[in-house]
Amino acid sequence: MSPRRKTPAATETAAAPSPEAAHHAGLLRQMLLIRRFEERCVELYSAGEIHGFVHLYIGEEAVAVGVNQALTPDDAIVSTYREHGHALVRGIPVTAVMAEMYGKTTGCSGGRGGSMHLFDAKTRFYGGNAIVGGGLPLAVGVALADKMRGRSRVTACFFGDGAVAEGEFHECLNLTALWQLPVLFCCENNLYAMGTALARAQAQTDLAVRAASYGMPAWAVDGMDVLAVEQAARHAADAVRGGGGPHFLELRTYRFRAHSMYDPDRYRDKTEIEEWKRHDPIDALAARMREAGELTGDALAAIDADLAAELAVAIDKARGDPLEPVTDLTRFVYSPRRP
Amino acid sequence: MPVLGADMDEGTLVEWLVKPGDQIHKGDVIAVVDTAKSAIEVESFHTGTVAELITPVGETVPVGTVLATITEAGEEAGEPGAVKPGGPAAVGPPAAEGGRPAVAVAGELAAPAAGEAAAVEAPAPARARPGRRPAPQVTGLPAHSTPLVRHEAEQLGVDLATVRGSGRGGTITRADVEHAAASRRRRVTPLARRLADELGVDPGAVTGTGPDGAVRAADVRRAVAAGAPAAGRATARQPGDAGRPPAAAGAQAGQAAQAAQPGRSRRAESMRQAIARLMARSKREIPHYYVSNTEDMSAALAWLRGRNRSVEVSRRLVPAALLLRATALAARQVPELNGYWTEDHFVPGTAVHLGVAISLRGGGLITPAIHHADGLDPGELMAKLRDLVNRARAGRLRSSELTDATITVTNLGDQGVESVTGVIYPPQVALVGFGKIAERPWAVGGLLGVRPVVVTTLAADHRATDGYTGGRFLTVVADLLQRPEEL
Amino acid sequence: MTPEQAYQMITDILREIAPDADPGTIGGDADIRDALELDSLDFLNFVEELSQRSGRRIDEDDYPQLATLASGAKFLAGP
Amino acid sequence: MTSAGPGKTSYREALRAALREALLADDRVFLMGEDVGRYGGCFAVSLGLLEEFGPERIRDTPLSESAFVGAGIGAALGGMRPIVEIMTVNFSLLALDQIMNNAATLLHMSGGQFAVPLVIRMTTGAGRQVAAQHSHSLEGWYAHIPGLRIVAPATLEDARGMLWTALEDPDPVLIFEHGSLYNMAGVLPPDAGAVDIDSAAIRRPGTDVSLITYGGTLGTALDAAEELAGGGIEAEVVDLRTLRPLDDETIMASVRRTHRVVIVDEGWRSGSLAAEVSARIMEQAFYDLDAPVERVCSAEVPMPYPRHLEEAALPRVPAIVAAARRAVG
Repeated sequence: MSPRRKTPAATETAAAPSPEAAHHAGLLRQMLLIRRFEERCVELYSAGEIHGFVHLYIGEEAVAVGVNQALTPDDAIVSTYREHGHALVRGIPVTAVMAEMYGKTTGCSGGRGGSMHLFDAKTRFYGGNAIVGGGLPLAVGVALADKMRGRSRVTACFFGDGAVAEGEFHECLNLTALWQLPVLFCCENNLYAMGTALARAQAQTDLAVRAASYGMPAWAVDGMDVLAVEQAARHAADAVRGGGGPHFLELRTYRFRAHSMYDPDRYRDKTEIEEWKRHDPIDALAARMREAGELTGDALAAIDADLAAELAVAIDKARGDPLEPVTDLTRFVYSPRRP
Repeated sequence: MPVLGADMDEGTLVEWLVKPGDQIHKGDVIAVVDTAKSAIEVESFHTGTVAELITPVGETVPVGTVLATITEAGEEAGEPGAVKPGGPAAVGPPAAEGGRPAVAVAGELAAPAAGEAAAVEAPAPARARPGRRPAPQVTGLPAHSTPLVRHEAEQLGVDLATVRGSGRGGTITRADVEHAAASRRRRVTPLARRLADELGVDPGAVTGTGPDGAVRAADVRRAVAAGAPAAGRATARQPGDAGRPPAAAGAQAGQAAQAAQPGRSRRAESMRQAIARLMARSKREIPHYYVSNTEDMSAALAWLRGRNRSVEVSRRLVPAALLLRATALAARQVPELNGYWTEDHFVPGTAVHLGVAISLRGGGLITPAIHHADGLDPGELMAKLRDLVNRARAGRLRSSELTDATITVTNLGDQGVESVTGVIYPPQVALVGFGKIAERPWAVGGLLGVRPVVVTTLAADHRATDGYTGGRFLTVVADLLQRPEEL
Repeated sequence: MTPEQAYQMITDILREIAPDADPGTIGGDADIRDALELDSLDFLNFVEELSQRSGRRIDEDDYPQLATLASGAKFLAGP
Repeated sequence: MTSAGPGKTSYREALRAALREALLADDRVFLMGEDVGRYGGCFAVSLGLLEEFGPERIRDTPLSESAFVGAGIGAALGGMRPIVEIMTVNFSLLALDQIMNNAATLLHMSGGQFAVPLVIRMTTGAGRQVAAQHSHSLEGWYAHIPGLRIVAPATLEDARGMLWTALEDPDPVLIFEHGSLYNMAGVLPPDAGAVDIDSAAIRRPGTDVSLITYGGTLGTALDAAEELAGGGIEAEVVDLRTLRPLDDETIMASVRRTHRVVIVDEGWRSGSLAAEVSARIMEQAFYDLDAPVERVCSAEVPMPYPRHLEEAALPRVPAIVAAARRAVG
């Protein structure tokens, strides 16, 4: 089996799976890819192989995977600094994302960005953005260009609950609604802006209500349920694509790990984390698939083994890949070619 | 010990020309010191009475060392130590240190003994405002100084915190303070410094007209135009003067009179290198062109013989005097060849300062200038020439003489060569060469006769002039030599 | 003045004028100017000094007689 | 519509002509900003363009500097050639995040994948008694940022010609229009068009001192040069035009001619563009200096409202003349 395959058709044990089963297996595999990728990142970070700020998405995988189901290759993504999941499901090769973690020229940003700044022009992935709320105006603009050129595309804009407190959030929701731009706002509400609980920062904690006040359809979704996310995203994206103006999804989720590597995580109650872990999106989907007979025997272990092999290859390659020569330091401060 | 070149960090006292009790005036030559390059006369920049000679003959001391003390006119001999720092007591302590000679500097005599250490204050707190702590010293070592030195520093407006002590244990000596004051007072703009370098002027000898006496480019040009000697004498070199005329580097030279002196070969070596640099620069930067002529010298020599017959030996002329005279007049008549090429254009000299290439016994070359040569008759020119040659060979040239020639003559005829095609001294634009005066067959009025002739050559900077101008110059020289009585 | 005294006077003066060369090492018939590398000014100094010490008038026309040590000594010792 | 008079063109009209030309020549070009449409632009630069090009291409925005500047960046990423107008440089601070963190960084951070061909125009400078929140000259701050190109048209030709070149540039270009220039009028050649945005220009040749300036103080410097000429000092006036990257070559060539420098900059002195120019002169032309570099900058105060205090705070002819005389000595 090719380790590069995005969607496994089926496992050996599941004979002639239904389209639905195959779809579920694909979702499961994508969530596991994110999970295993980040687990390896923890390991590599601890070993001093990768550096900088690394923000983990573990626990929130259903959001990226579910929303991505609603997007076509023509659509665009504007993301945050917690964007490994978005990048991987968008189709940026694992090798390119891993190489970027290593700061190698083969990384998806040529090694310039690192964990927080994954970019990929081919998949219209307009970057991880390390300024909270900083990506929203970009998404507005990308969508504005599409609208002005009459292109039927959606720009999916991910951001966290922390961004809702930023002025840019309000400026952008207003402007997008005012100009009826094709943006799908995906608010990943994991309840904490770094260490600040939503309730400690927001007077109105129902974020969908706040978005709705700008005059766009907005609703909350269980972000731990990949199928629910997918369904909501499809509905919203179709509407956006159909000229329905911006839509807003509040995806209620939770990160199982600290804000970034080695955050002491003093602001959360351990029991709260344990409680949320009982809603692990991967476990939830796997259980549902087992119940439906879509996942049997050691199929899960087989996917894991497959992913482990794929990641091992990516890490090996990244380790051996070249670093950018220092002589290129100022390359791309300005475009190489001017008229 | 004055700084007589940027690369000079010590000098040897060769000779004292004054003794304690002598009255001296500003500008008087008081000593001769030997540097890596040449023996140089030290001029006093004070008027007063020599109080004490501190550095003995033969001693090599670092620049900035006090060589002697002078009581300035009007000062009472009995005034507090400030004016008589080098009193007899000064010689005592260093001598006690295992015979270390008295290079000791003023102020050091009062350096605190161990028991007085408590009296030593942190430097310059006096400048800090009351109630405000001075910024912590960046230099880790607290510099020690004596009350005398602190007094001097205050007088001269020197911040002791900025002075590096050269005395025992880093003690700041009076010389250090004077050195600091002198270096601070010397304000020369970057352009003026560069220009002075190009024109071979000592910026330290130029009167500055900028704010606080800063020397600016115009001052340097003015000094060159005025024939720098005046400026050179007006302000004697001071310790800490970092200006070094590079043309002089090529010219400053050793002297035969002190052949036995240690360091001579080193000096010959560095002079060789200076000449090498200058000549290489000339050939690198200056597109030379050459023209030459052969002149009948019979009229000139006949005139010379007649004149010499009637005067005592000391007033006789050698043919070179006539050749120099003719050159000086030609330089006045063809001013395009008399001056400097600097900053991509020609700056004419306002006077003719005739450089004369003088070869030194034991090797080397020096090209001091005869100032205002066009204004001197052959007798005066001859006297100047003899004086210059004698002093050059004795190592007694003054810096201004080494730096401001506007055109140079080389006369290798004395060595018996037929002709010489020379290398121009930058930033000058012309060099005139004379070969030996020799009898040659010469056609006159259709008949062949034997005449004394000389080959005159001109090497000139093609950036400044063309061959036509060079030809004109040699024609003027030729005409002048045919009418010696008018010279 | 004896020729010996004259010889001594000439070599003394030459030593002062050209201290790095020893006139004692040159032959009596060698050309002084060439051997000691004297230029015209050196030679003038030489003549001047010689004239002063010997109390003799020396004209330019006499210069050829000062070309060598031997001829010089003879010239000075002469009438 | 205001007109500068027969045969004459105002700076404002030159800017408008440039906008019009760009909108006609390239359908990817559009203008957005506060009151650029219905109102006609805060300084009437875009007056009449809404009627000609419609609300899609002359877009009035809400008072959301960060959103619409960022939208300009996004639209540039999406293939458009947006011109974003910010009313004044003081307001641009509300969009500083987008300009600094996105426009200036995306190309480098993405390893060359995402260029931002965006043009931002804004008014800068004092002189109109609009006090401490509408009068500052902060272009020097922007000139600090690698990834941006900063230009300051000080003449009619540059007002007419810099925009098109800026639009053709693949990277973000910020155009700073000095508020006191909008009414400046003169004869603009009918064939006036695109000009380079790389080089400084000698606006008046001279031999004794270089007055280096840009934007709103170019005229002041020229007036000072005129006065200096009356006193026998020939000042050369250098218009920087492009504040980033600086045209070192032209600056140094002028310094090598005159050996004395007065930098006139309406920004505050400390950490200013004038400081940068001065430092470069020290680095590259130190041995050509015959006097310390002089700077004439704005007083280090928030711009006061009353005329006399505003005048006192700004670089004016007497201060420039005095500095030049000090330098020449």
